[in-house]
Amino acid sequence: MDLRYSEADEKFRAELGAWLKEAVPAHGKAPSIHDWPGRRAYDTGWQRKLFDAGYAGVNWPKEYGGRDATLTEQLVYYEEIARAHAPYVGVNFVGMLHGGPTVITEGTEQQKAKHIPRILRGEEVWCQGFSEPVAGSDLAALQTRAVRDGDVYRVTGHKIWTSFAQVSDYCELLVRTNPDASKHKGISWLIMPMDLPGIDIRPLPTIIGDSDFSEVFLEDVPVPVENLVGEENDGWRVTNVTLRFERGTAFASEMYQLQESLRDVVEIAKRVTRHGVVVWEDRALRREVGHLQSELDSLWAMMKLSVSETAQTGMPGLGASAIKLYYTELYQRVCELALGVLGRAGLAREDVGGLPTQDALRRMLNSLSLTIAGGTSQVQRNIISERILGLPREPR
Amino acid sequence: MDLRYSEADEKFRAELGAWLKEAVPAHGKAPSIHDWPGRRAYDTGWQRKLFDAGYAGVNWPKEYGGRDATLTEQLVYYEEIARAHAPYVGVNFVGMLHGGPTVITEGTEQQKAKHIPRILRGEEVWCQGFSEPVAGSDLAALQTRAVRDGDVYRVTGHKIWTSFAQVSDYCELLVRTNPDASKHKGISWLIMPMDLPGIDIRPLPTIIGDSDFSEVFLEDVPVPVENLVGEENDGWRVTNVTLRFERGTAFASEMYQLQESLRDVVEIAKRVTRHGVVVWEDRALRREVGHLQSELDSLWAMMKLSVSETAQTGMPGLGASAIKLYYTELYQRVCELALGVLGRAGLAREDVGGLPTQDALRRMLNSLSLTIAGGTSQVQRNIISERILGLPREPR
Amino acid sequence: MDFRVNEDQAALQEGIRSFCEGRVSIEQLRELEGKGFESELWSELAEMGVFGLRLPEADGGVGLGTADAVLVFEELGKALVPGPLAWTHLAAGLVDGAADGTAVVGGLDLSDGHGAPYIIEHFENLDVLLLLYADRIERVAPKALDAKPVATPLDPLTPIFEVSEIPEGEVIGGAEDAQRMRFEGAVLVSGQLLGITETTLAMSLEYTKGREQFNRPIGGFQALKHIMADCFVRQEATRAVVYAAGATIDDPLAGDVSRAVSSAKAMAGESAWKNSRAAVQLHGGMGFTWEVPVHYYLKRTRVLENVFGTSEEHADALAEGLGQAVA
Amino acid sequence: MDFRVNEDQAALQEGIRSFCEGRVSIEQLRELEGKGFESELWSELAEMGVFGLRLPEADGGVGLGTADAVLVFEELGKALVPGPLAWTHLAAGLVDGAADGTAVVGGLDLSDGHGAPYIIEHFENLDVLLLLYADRIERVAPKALDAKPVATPLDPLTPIFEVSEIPEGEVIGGAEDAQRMRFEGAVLVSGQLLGITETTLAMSLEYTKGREQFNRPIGGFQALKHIMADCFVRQEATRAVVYAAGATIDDPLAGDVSRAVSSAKAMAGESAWKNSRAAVQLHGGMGFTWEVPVHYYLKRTRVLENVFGTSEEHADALAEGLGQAVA
Repeated sequence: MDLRYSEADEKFRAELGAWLKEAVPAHGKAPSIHDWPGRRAYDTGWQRKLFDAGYAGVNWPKEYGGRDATLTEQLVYYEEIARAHAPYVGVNFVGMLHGGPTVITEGTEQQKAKHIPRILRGEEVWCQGFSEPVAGSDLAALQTRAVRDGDVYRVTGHKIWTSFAQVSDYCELLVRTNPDASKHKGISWLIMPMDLPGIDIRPLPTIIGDSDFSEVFLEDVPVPVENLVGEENDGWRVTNVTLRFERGTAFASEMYQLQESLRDVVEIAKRVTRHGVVVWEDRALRREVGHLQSELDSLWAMMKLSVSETAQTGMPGLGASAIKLYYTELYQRVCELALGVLGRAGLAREDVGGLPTQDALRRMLNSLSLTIAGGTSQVQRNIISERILGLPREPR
Repeated sequence: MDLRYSEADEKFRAELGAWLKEAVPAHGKAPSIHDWPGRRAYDTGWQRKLFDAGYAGVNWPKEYGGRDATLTEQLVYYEEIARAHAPYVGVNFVGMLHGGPTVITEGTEQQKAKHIPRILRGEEVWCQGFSEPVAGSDLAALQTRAVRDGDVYRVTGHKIWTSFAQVSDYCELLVRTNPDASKHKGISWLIMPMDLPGIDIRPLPTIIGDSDFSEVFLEDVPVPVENLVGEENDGWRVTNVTLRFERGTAFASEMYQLQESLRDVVEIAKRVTRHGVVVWEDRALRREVGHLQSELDSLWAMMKLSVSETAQTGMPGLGASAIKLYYTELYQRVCELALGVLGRAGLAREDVGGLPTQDALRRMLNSLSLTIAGGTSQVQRNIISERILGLPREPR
Repeated sequence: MDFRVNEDQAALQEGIRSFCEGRVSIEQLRELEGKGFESELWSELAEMGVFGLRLPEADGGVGLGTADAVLVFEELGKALVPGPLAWTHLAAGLVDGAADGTAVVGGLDLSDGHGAPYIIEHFENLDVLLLLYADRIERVAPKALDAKPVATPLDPLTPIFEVSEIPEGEVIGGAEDAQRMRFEGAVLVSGQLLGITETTLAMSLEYTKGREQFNRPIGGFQALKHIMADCFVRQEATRAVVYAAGATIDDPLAGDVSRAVSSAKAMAGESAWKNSRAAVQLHGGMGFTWEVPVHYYLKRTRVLENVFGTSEEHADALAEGLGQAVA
Repeated sequence: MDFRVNEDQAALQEGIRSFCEGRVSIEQLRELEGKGFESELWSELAEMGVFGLRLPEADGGVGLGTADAVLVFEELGKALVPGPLAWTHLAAGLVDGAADGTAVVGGLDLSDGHGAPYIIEHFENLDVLLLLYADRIERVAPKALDAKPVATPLDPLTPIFEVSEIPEGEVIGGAEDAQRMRFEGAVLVSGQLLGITETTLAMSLEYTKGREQFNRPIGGFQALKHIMADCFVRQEATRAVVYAAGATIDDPLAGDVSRAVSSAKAMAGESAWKNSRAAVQLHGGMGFTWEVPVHYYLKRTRVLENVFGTSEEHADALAEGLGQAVA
């Protein structure tokens, strides 16, 4: 039960920290959320810098250009990235965290050679075409059809919650290739170039007011058969490889960020006065901050335990559902606390009175999606109770 | 939307209050919870005094010796009873609140004549034989068999959660008279004299350490056929009459008591110091007390709204489930708060250091049953969501 | 005691409801984004008696009570009607033209001890601004303030302005008036929060009954059913306590006004937030879109929570009161 | 960093577990009601190394660390082993005979600022009583105290005595020792609370998988499944933070000891309470009986919550620490 990072880990931390200290300020300020070309350039530019410095794909195998870092190094990496307020993975998200890893695991040599280096260097942006209006929590109910026609699949359907579709080069796409099979058996996983004819992208504004998500309408889109990843009709298994990547260590940075958010609450509370008293003197607030600190420390310890276990098994376990559930609900509690401290200043989504309301409000609104995306909290509780605790499955 | 009690109500309050002021102290101290003859005498003696003073069965029709009070008078009655710390209904509970009302509504003239006056005067104590080990939330699954044999039903089975069985004269008993019918269709409602042969009572100690509940084993018990209430095999409907009485205004006294409990928390907090500071100065505690006060006031207002509506329809509506759910969960929160204030003194179930730990701890432990008995909180949520909100029923 | 909504009240509420349904649909609200105010709508509300409701008939008002006003504000809350509704209503009789809608009156509650930045809703549409202090009410001309517009308010239907200094105004009410205004304001806003509590549950019910996943309406999953059952309990409790506060203001012999008001505002603020939060979750991804109007309710809740005392402040006041009663 | 339980630790824990299973069954515990202490059991625990676990081998101990002790106390918590376990363990090396079980050592934490009444657990079985002040540790002979037995303690396996005055004792440790004892005590007790968190969930799972209503195991109803899923998350989070606190005491370079300890105790207290509360509810009527042992866990939780700082006190300490860090 050894909690201390090794000397090698600390050495890695020192090098990375030193590099970030220069690289982060040098990369400049993020563009407006509405400036899509700017966002792509900013995010992929940062990815390129990571690559050049040897920090791209820390968890990717060396043979694919990754760093093949140990899991503790990965943890150090995510901690330092968050601590330095380095740019978020942004438009590289799907490529680096979903599509890339899936191609590495399930793709052909040709697919790997074509995409992996470019994703890693920030030259290729991916988006995700999984969910459909009728297939959310019940993803396997997806209806987008792909019909084989010579060298292509002709794809017709309607995808939703596709992030960064506007600036993507490829889409990891789930399609139904066998409508007669049971719902999990007829799905395939395709790499769809976004410049094919028949693709119509319609942004879907969120409650934050951004357009990070889109609906994607597909009308007879000819996706080359060579872009099939895994076997035809084996897409559900391939997908689950991706989903398990998503529930692994990827939250580490956000968790560290969550601790920073709790500090922000304290900082704001120390700057706001009510009835002539500094809000931080409110013991009811402090009690809640204290409990949250205890829970954040518990979450972080859970993460370390999970990483230590994953280091042996190679794959994050089902416990990742517990981490996802706990993390997202804690995140919302921290964001709500900030709202209470801000009071009327929290009615503005830009900084007022010298208070950082913009960040606090954006974070709060964004937090509402965390218990929905990537499997709702209710779905996570089902997974935990059925697959971990062995309780009876839902009657279908 | 008139909230003020009428002059008649206030007159009733004044008279009742004056009577209670003398009658309550005169009735003396309650006996030990283990002294069953004493408890019966104490509770029925009080019932007799209520009867003699014209306050027994405030909600019962005049023709059955009740007061036939308006619903607002009933509310006043329960308020004053609680305010005066009058003896709890105790062993008269089932007779006054379940059995009696059911006999009034569904019984024969002979049954009414025989039981109603005696229940009202505290001469007859009733208990309830509904639940069985296999039939809790799913009460209709009960298996206790009653087979017609001439003038009697021969009853065999196993009842549980029967309160005050040790000192009861009669039991309102649910039995299965038609094992071939669907589970709701073969049930009958019997009045079982507790002195019949074949009845074996085994107390079932609770986590409080009392024996208010028993298991009742029935072996070929000959219950006279004339003791059938309602039609044979129509017992489920008859039962639901009782259950709806249970969810009506009966909580009013306890709700008032709950407000007193919150005051007790404040009183204890004012007497306990930690780190040299009076605990009541802890703003985190006060914030929670304030929120609870708001919720208790909401609950009380809900009760008044429900009473006003019931006054028109004559029968408490389904909304009673909402009141039951909310009341019981609030009760537990108040009790837990008291535990925190008591700290280590709360490790004693008798008064220590001059603090009223006995009451607080007893209340807390007892509160754990509230979200279970009379339909668990989960069952209440099902009722609300299916019968009030019209959401789909559970798949069976 | 008959705590039910009586026939006149039901008719009043129904009138406002059908007005709002026709006049303030979600589509019409979308067009008000960034503005949050429309003078014709304001005039129509005035004509409906929204502002002069409690003004005596002799003074050109409708002559009704606070309990009635609560029912009206409940509907305004349900329909998300924007604008400085409560302030203008409170100003009727105090500021000429408020009752008939010719003067749009806003306000700033300075009695709660919050310092700068001062945030004022709907500033650019105001003819008069009330300043509510603990011991007095002042009025000032909006042009006397150096107000900076906030480009991105949280609630797209409630534009806000930032002010760092508050000028001296004309005193138009004393300590008692100020206290009454705080109480009445808190109850009216509680009515709006009640409306949000109700409508967000109704939206959740409608959505989850219609949305199918795993070949079942998602509203049939017990976990979601129980969330909505809790929302229902909250709604019923909130309705009762908010109505009770209105009735208590009308008849102080029915209870302690200060306690009734604080219980209502504390409860309504919590309930509106929890039910609108639940609605976002129950709508799944759709709840996170701008298109589905759940977010309007969530955001409006924050606006209403932060006026005439927050839930926390009212909880503190209740604890203070209970502490004194026990002493 | 490898935060997993290593092989030696797993073996240690397994040893204690199988000892408890054979020696401290629920039936055996029932016989200890009202007494809460059995000298043979105490000797056997000493022989297992429970008290001398962290004492250097040179001094007759086992020479292990706090992380190991946490695993042992987790098992003691699961099995509801009664007696002043943590105090006697902490006294090893400080009080002769504590490590080998010949001296039963209890204690009273006076550093938390709680005044009279002073409640002392297991008083009648104590050979030595430790008084833990903020700046020192004292020892007194139990007979120097005027202790009144409490006839009905909450936990039937933890007899308590009431004391109104505390005599002066012999100083056997300074401020640093006192702080270390508080930290270590909090972590050991957190281990016990973790055990309760785990066992009550296990009991709930077993019961709800077996109990049928409406022709289905009740554990198949989504509302109950989700309650247990939350219990599971709580258990996993608690295990991690409690283990981390033990490891941090062993290696202060791995983190901030004070923060690690407070996070563990605050979390463990909340989790044990919530999971045992859930277990009562999930057991339905049976959970309210004396027969089903869930109530033992619920009651023991209160005992452990109220020693070496409550969850609230540790939360306050964490906030204080964070406030200073931000300043």
